Amino acid sequence: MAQRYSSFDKGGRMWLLQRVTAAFLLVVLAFHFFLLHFVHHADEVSFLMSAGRMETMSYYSLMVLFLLTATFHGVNGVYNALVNQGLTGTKRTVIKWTLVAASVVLILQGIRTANAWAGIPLY
Amino acid sequence: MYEHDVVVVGAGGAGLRAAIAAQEEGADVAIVSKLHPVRSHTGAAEGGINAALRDADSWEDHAYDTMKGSDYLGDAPAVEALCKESPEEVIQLEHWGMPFSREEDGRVSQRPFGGLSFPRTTYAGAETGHQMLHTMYEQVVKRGITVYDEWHVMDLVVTNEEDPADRSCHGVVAYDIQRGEVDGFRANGGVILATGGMGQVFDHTTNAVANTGDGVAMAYRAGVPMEDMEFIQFHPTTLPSTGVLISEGVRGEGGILYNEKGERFMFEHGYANNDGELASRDVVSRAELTEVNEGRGIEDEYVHLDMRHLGEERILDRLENILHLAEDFEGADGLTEPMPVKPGQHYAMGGIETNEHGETVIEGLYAAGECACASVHGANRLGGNALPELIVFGKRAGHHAAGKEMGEAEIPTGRTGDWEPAEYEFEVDVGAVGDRGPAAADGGAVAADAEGLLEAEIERARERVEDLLARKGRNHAEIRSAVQETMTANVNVFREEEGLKESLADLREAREAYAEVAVSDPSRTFNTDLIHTMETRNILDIAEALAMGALARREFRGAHWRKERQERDDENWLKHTLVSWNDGEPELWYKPAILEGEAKTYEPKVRSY
Amino acid sequence: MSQSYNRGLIEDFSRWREFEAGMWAWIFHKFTGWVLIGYLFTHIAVLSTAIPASGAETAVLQAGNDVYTQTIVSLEGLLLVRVLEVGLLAVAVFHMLNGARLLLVDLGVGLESQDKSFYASLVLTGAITVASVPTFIAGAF
Amino acid sequence: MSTQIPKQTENAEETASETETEAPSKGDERRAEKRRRADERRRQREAEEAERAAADENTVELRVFRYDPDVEGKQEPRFDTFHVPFTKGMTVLDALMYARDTYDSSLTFRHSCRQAVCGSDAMFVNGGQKLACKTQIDELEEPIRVEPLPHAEVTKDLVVDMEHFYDQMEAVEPYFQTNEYPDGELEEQRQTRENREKVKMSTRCIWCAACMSSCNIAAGDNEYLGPAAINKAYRFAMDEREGEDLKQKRLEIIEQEHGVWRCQTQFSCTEVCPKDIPLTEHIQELKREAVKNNLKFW
Ligand SMILES: Cc1cc2nc3c(=O)[nH]c(=O)nc-3n(C[C@H](O)[C@H](O)[C@H](O)COP(=O)(O)OP(=O)(O)OC[C@H]3O[C@@H](n4cnc5c(N)ncnc54)[C@H](O)[C@@H]3O)c2cc1C
Ligand code: HEM
Ligand code: SF4
Ligand code: F3S
Ligand code: FES
Repeated sequence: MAQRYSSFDKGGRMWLLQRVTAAFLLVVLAFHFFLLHFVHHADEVSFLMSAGRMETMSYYSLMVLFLLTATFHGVNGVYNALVNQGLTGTKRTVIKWTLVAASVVLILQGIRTANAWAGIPLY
Repeated sequence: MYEHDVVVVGAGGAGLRAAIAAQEEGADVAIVSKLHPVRSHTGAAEGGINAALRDADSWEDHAYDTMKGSDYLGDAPAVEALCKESPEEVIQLEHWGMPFSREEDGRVSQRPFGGLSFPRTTYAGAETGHQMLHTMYEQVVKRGITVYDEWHVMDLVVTNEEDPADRSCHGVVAYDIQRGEVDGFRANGGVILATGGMGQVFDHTTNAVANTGDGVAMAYRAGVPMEDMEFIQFHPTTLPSTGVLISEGVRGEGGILYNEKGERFMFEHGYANNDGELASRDVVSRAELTEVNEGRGIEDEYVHLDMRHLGEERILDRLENILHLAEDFEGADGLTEPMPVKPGQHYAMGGIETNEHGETVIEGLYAAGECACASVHGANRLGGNALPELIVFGKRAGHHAAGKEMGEAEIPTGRTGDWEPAEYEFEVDVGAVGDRGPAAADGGAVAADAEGLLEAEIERARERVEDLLARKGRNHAEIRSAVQETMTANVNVFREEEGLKESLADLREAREAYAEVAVSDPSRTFNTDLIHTMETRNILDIAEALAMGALARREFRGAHWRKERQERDDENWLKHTLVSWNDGEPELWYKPAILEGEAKTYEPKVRSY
Repeated sequence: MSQSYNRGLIEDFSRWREFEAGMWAWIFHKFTGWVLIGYLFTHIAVLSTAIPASGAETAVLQAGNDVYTQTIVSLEGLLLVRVLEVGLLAVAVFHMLNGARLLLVDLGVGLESQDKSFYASLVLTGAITVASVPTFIAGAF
Repeated sequence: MSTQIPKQTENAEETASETETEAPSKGDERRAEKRRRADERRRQREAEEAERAAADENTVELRVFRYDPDVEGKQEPRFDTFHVPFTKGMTVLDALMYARDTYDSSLTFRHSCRQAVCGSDAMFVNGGQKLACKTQIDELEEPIRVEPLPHAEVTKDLVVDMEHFYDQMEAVEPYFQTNEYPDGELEEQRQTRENREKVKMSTRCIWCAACMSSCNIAAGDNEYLGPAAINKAYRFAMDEREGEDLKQKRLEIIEQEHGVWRCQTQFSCTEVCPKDIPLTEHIQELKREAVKNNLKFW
């Protein structure tokens, strides 16, 4: 039963982060939906309009933060769900790093896209 | 075979306290129990624990109340030990974290209880027993005491000298309910019986289904006398359909009893002009039954207990679980209507004869708790006096068994001192039928050493189990309900000569039927059919001794009422009734009650409330 | 350690009917969460077409002939995609509402009415989804 | 010894004639009477049985899970049907006892107190974890399906192996610990009424395992402490008598890998608890305490 007391104190922090990001996402996702489906309509999308929005610094950083939090929240959520289903040992380590890698790819790709719009030559 | 210094049979309040005490004294202890500890019936106790904790109170007053309540059949050394040690034991429980109800200043609360001259009943809401049981089990877990749960102890391993006083106890044989195997537990220091009540002798009882008096019956068959078995407390407030108890706490807080006409009969019909509802339990039980018998009962069965006037806040604060009980088991809402109540079997004052250290006449055999009779309750137990008995005598037995020096006991056990034989003739046979399932001492194997004795007993227990499983015959359930029926009909609150004789005859028949009993479930896994069959034998032994004592005692004392003589007879009956198994031929005898205490001599007075 | 004892078909038979509100909430929240993260990946993949598009001529961009705009427009032109988007909205709205409910639960607020708040989330999700169908479908035909 | 108890070898008739001179044939009479009554009872029972079959609405139909690893014919799990005459106020436990005592004495289940304090008889009744003794028949839909607790190993019929549950309970150091006691020998530790009130509900647990059985997370993760054990930890962590140091230790225990974070607030534990303990609330409060505690070190 030794393992029983190997408390992973990170658990508390991850748990908290999941909630904090959720609270943040709640606002931003609502904003996102509202802006792109109700203010602007899906069939009016064009590169220039997106670029126009992205060129504003505040919008750009909001979207990047949105991406970061959503990725963390989603991937961490998936990881937690798997762990709760009894994912352990090597399998767990493998999946964990796979998820981390996927997140990194997702975030990088997302930022590159945003940069493309914003005209930042980093992509 | 398992081996320990001290083997405690039973894991209720008494057993757990005994185990902790023995361990404190350095013994290697094991608890053997047919139920997991937290399933023990101590958990059902609601009202509280009496202890003289406050400056305005004193243990002497507690002792006086207890003696008076016992109708002067308590033994002073035991009563005084109880009252003196109860405060420290209660504080000990508090230090173990028991969540007592509290006063504004943070101290444990106390409330008034029937028959007490001071509000000295400490409590934890209306679930005192639950909290006490769990608190002690927690300590057992903390100490790492070995618990063999779901092991049904079948018999004691006792040598078979002619005179029980020469016998010694070396362990127990038990049946592992989960795995279906018989095995032995050798106890080098002592065996402590703490098997609790025997309510299943009656059919309307507040006791658990597991309360079949196994320990009493085992000790009895091994040669220890049963003491004062006729004194059975009937609790005045149990729910009519199930026997679930409505705590005395309700009356302690101010609950009122009404008959069908809405009369507060405890006063209006003069049963207890001073204390009314808070009179001693036997007084209230008889009052209720008299009301019913005289046609003032509701549906000719019960009376009403009303607590509505206490107000919702107070009820929720102190009696919340009463609301749940009334709702779940009787469908009554205590906040808006009176609750139906009637008397039901509640507590056995009698039991295994012990002295104030918990020792029986057999060396190495102890008893504590409800199965024992030290005797602190005499003819009638005061509410809130059983839980302190568990912890005080549990501790004492544990300490003694673990070898602590405790001095010479003042209460004699066995036929020593001023005992006298009973001049009573029973009209029907009592005792063993043939030689079915004899106990350790009657005709048991003679073995040179404890080891050999244990082996032989295990073998015999195995054979008994195999035999019960193999044969064809009657189902125990019929026999059990026949016993319960006759006991409830004839040995209840009101007792008459004819009825008592009838019950003995019925019990004889039941015993004969039991000779043909068989277990129909062939399983080796969790065979409750087998367990219940073995329990029924114990119920039979106890019921018989109970009826014998009740028939012999022609007086009205405490809980024992006799139609033939409706008054206390101190001239002839200031003595304990004892029944010895005598290797299958039960024998009735008496020994005097000890009224000279350390504090004073308790002169019998009229018991009025 | 004990294992769940397999009681075969009798054990599984219509067990889902016995779920409590909180368990349904848990299942739905899981499901919607997974859909959302799945969507996030595809979403970014689709949006990535903006990267090559950004290299295009201004005129091409203005005409909407770049890869990105073309991809989006053709996707949005498909009825199926529109329907899926409504589904996404439903999923997202539920996840948001129930997520808010869970946040409250974590803060210890309104625990007694947790089942009611779950039902409220469901109803609200339905209402919002239905109400936004016109907006979402607009221009698809 | 001069006790006059007749020897067991004498038969009752002789005894009666020796000792009770005024009614020599009393024993015989009584016996005849007994037989007559027994016969009557049997007839009555049979009549009742027939009546029951006829008037179906007065019986309840129970479908009880049966399994016994030892007995041929029961090794394959199955359901047995029992028809039990209904009486007012009857509980599922009463019905099971009736079925056992009347029809099949091998029907096995744990029970003892009959009043919801011993926690022996949690079972799966019509798809919910219930204490049989506390569940009124007339509140259930028929036929009443009675099964052992899900997610636990079945020992036999309705009996499940509780070892794992006990292990979890005992893993949280479920005993009071403190470093400071009052000085006086007969002095209690002080506790405010508010504090007792705070832990009150948590102390009511009767170890029935209904909550554990109902929790999907516990079903998926055998090592998850489970709601009852976490509640036990809560009972001590929140008791001010234990002091701050121990609270730290308690939080460490519940924060372990398979501790509070596993809880997904499904609430089913709270729904099924027969003692109405707000388990989810307690678990959530511990999570918040743990987070607060962790933030302190940042
Ligand atoms: C409803 C109710 C309310 C009560 N309220 C109060 C109150 O408010 N105040 C008060 O002072 N008293 C009260 N009492 C009385 C008191 O609770 C009991 O007398 C006391 O709890 C008995 O404790 P015990 O330890 O002797 O036995 P129990 O708690 O009954 O324990 C018996 C133990 O023995 C074990 N056992 C039995 N037979 C065997 C066997 N063959 N093999 C192995 N193990 C065996 C059982 O498993 C169990 O663990 C109440 C009693 C009842 C029924
Ligand atoms: C809009 C606001 C959002 C809120 C309020 C929210 C809230 C939450 C909360 C509280 C949890 C934790 C549940 C638990 O562990 O018990 C959670 C889990 C999860 N969330 Fe969100 N979330 C939101 C948006 C998102 C988004 C945008 C995604 C996708 C990227 C997402 C994906 C997930 C996933 C995958 C889980 C794990 C589900 C599981 O347990 O299987 N969520 N969410
Ligand atoms: S918390 Fe409730 S459901 Fe769980 S074991 Fe305790 S009493 Fe039973
Ligand atoms: S059911 Fe399980 S998930 Fe949490 S709220 Fe109860 S422990
Ligand atoms: S029989 Fe004790 S809880 Fe049901």
